[in-house]
Amino acid sequence: MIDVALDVLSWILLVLGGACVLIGGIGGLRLPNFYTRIHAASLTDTMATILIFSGMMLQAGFSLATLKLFAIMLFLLLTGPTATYALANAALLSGLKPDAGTTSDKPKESLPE
Amino acid sequence: MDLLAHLPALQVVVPMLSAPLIVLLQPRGLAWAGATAVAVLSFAIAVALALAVLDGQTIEYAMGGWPAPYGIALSVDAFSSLVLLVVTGAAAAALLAAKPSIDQQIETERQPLFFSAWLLVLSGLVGIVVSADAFNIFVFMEISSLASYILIAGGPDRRALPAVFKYLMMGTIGATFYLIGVGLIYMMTGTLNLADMEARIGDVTDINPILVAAGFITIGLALKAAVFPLHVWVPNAYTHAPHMVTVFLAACATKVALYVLIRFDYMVFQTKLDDHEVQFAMFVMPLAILGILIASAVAMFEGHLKRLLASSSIAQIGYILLGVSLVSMAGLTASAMHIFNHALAKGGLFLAVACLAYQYRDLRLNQLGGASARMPWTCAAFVVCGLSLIGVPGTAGFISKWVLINAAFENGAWGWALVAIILVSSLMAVVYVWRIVEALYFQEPVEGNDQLSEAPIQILLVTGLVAVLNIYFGLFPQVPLELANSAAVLLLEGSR
Amino acid sequence: MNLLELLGYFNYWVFAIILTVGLYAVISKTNLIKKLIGLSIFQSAVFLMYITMDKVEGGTAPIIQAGVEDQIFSNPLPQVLILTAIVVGVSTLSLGLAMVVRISECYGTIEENEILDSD
Amino acid sequence: MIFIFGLFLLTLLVITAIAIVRTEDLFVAVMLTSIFSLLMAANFFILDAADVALTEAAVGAGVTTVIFLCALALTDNKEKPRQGSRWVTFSTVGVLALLIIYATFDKPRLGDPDAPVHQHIAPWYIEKTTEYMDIPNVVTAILSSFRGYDTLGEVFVVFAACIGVLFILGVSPPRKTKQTTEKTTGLRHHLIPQVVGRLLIPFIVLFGLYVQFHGEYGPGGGFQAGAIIATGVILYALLEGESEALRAIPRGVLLGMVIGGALLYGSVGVVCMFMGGAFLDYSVLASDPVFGQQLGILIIEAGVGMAVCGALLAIFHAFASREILS
Repeated sequence: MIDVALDVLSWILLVLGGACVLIGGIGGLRLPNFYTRIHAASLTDTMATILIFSGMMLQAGFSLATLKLFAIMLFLLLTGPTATYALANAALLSGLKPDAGTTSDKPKESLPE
Repeated sequence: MDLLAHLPALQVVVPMLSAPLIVLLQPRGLAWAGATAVAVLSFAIAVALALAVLDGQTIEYAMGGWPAPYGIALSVDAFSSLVLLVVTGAAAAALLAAKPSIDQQIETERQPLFFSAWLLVLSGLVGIVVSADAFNIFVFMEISSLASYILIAGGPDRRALPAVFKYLMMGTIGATFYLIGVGLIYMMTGTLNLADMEARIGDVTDINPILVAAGFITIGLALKAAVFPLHVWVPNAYTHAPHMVTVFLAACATKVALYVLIRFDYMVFQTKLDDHEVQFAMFVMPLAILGILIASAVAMFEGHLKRLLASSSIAQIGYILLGVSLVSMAGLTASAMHIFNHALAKGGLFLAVACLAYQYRDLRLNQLGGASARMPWTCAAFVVCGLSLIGVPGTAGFISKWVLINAAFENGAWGWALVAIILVSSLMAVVYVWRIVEALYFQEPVEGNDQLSEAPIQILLVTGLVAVLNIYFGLFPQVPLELANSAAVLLLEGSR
Repeated sequence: MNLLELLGYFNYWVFAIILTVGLYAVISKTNLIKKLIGLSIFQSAVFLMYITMDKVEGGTAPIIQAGVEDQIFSNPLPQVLILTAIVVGVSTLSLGLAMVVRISECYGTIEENEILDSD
Repeated sequence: MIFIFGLFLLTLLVITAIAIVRTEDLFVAVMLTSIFSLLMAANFFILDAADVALTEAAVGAGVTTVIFLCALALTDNKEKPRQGSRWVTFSTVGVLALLIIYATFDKPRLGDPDAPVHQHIAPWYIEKTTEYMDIPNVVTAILSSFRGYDTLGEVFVVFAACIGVLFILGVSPPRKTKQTTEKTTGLRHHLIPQVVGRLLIPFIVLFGLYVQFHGEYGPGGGFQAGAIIATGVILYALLEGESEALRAIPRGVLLGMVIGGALLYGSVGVVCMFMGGAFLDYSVLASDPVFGQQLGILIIEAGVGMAVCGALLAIFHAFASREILS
């Protein structure tokens, strides 16, 4: 009984995680400018990581694999946001102004009229 | 420990393990001395191996003690020991002479790295020759190529860099093609050992991958061996390399690739593939003939001394291939002989060029006027080696051309055409060698070049020695001829 | 030949395509760094070919586990060869890049046609 | 299921390759190459090649990218568009592709257990590894003992690359530019990457050591470990500045590691020779041949790790410490 419940729970987590990755991916494609896009990408970095790894840990049960998965998750949670931060910081330093609106940061001529 | 039994391994390991040590020899001149000692030692090993296999036997060595198809085996037979003699001899001779020329062209603090790379080229080339494992050949091919890129990049001129970059591109593509071919054969036979491959390739029912593999291996090695029309990297690479590097590489680097090509085609494919002989000959012979004629023609109109000799090298590769493509005893003997004799002739010529270059900054033919008066010994050595390149009786070059013509006669009417081609190309060789001799002996000296003197005694002695060897092996060709004969027997036995 | 069997060759086709793409970049691009990138793609394709042939259906990585009987292992030999080849590839690449850097310093450009023009 | 996933990854691989060739921005091309390597590593993993996947990820996606980026910083990162016909190239490579695809139809299909590759010598390795050296990882066994001579050659390829880069970049740039001061600072003023990086570096090195010494039992070994440790140090260089990393591990030490590693490997072979075996025959190293093999493998893996780590770092520093021409 417990097994089935755990299995169902882990699949729910995995599917949710997958959905987060998908949303992050769509966001990366559809959002208009740099800062909003990395915002979307960071969804994959954090939420999706946690969900997918929790799901996988439940699948793996109580074993060495779980420990390894946990270590990987920790690693990803540390590096992902840091990379996003470094990216945003570099963009800011190179002179890209944050703008929450819908303006694209592509050069003007490449926009469709 | 039985030293003799370990010789095949030592042949590779001695230069290889000395290479890192040479890097540590920072003080002036020490790196050169160390590298030279090692190169001479490996030449001695090659001589010992040649004496051991002179009667036609094969020395096998199992690396790591693992039996042949499972571990990597080394094997030395007459053919490989002939090539070993050429490679180690060229490396040792060039190194013995190298000091003054290298001092002139490469800064002292970079010299340890340079000589270390030199030993790596040497160990890579001998590693290819002694190996009996297809993948192991790839690894050592890469060692020798990477290290030879380093040597060529040491050229003083900035034009050396694009030249060596092109060489790197084509060399890597060639090696990768070879790797694809080996992979396909491995896929169909499940083995990497050459002898084992030969035994198992007959059982393969689906022949297409093997055919494609034969194509890939042939083209990949032809790229490495600078077979016409895949030779485009040669002229620039040889021209802009440091002069001593040109001596070394022109004498042996491309021939080692040819050696692998011959081994693969004769020992692995020839036996088992239907009509492979015909396909191989049909593919290689036109290339060989075109290579001989076109490269010789280019050499006739070339104005730069080193570039002229580089073009001539491509033509000589054509001769070697022509002998191979005849698929006969005499043809193979001629090829093996020509590998040896061309190394002598071309090595001597490039050594003489290094002597000239020590004094002349500009090696275009019209700048070399009056050299004969200033550097008589150099010019004499040049003439002797030039005669050997043409194939004048009494020199080493004559022997291999004579055997080649004999081999061609065996082929009836076809043979007459081949003989005609060989004669025409020899005449072309007369023309281009004469152009150099004319420049050296009969041309008026250019202003400012009249204060020059003879090259340093160190280079001169080695050059003279090689020139004398050209005559010696022209008069007494027994030893190389015997090796070449047993090589041909071995290769053809493999294909019966 | 049914569909699944055809798909069994898919890896080899991908190998062929990637090899071609890489070689195309090497031959047709004039930018030296792009040529090197093409070269590394070209070599990677060969790695894929070797690794493809090592797979055995239902097999696992060739690491023997104590106490487990009747395990099917994939072929370890191509893996060893490719380990070697990867390192060879990266060595060639770094040497090539060093040359590109020197060429760029000496010529002020890394476009092949401009280099040829300036000599 | 995993088969479908494999198809998906392979398709992505093709798309990435085409994108790399098409883009004119070299920076984008390099980043895509890194992604290409990661995809390749994932494919290798699906095809049961754990060791190769680890190497490709560490070397291909990690170190190669860094070296590419260093080189880009020293050159130009835009490719000039090229005019002229490409049909000759297209047709050449097209013929090549058709030739290979023609060959594929006789190849054994993916995963066929009856393929000749799996018949001849491969089962022997799997069978005999336990008997001769008693280590679980067959890949390590072949790499370091059955085909140890190849691996020795490979260490010398790395050594050649290292001295080659040092030799070629050993010439000072032709035009001297004024020393830039801010170039050496790295990311020191950025708190978050700095803290996180410092936190990670010890673990990266620890993981490298684990991969090094666990290579006989799981995926891993000298190459992977060397590459991983090298990436750890490169991360340090990115955070603290290149000169700071050079102070931590000076050039001489790096060169010493390369030479020492290569010689360590070679000398094991020579010692075997003196003790009565063939070159690289580790069985003679101890009275018990199995233990001798294990000992030999341990030492040569350490040599490989040292040499690879030192060489990759030396190459990185040779690029990174070069002055940027304006």
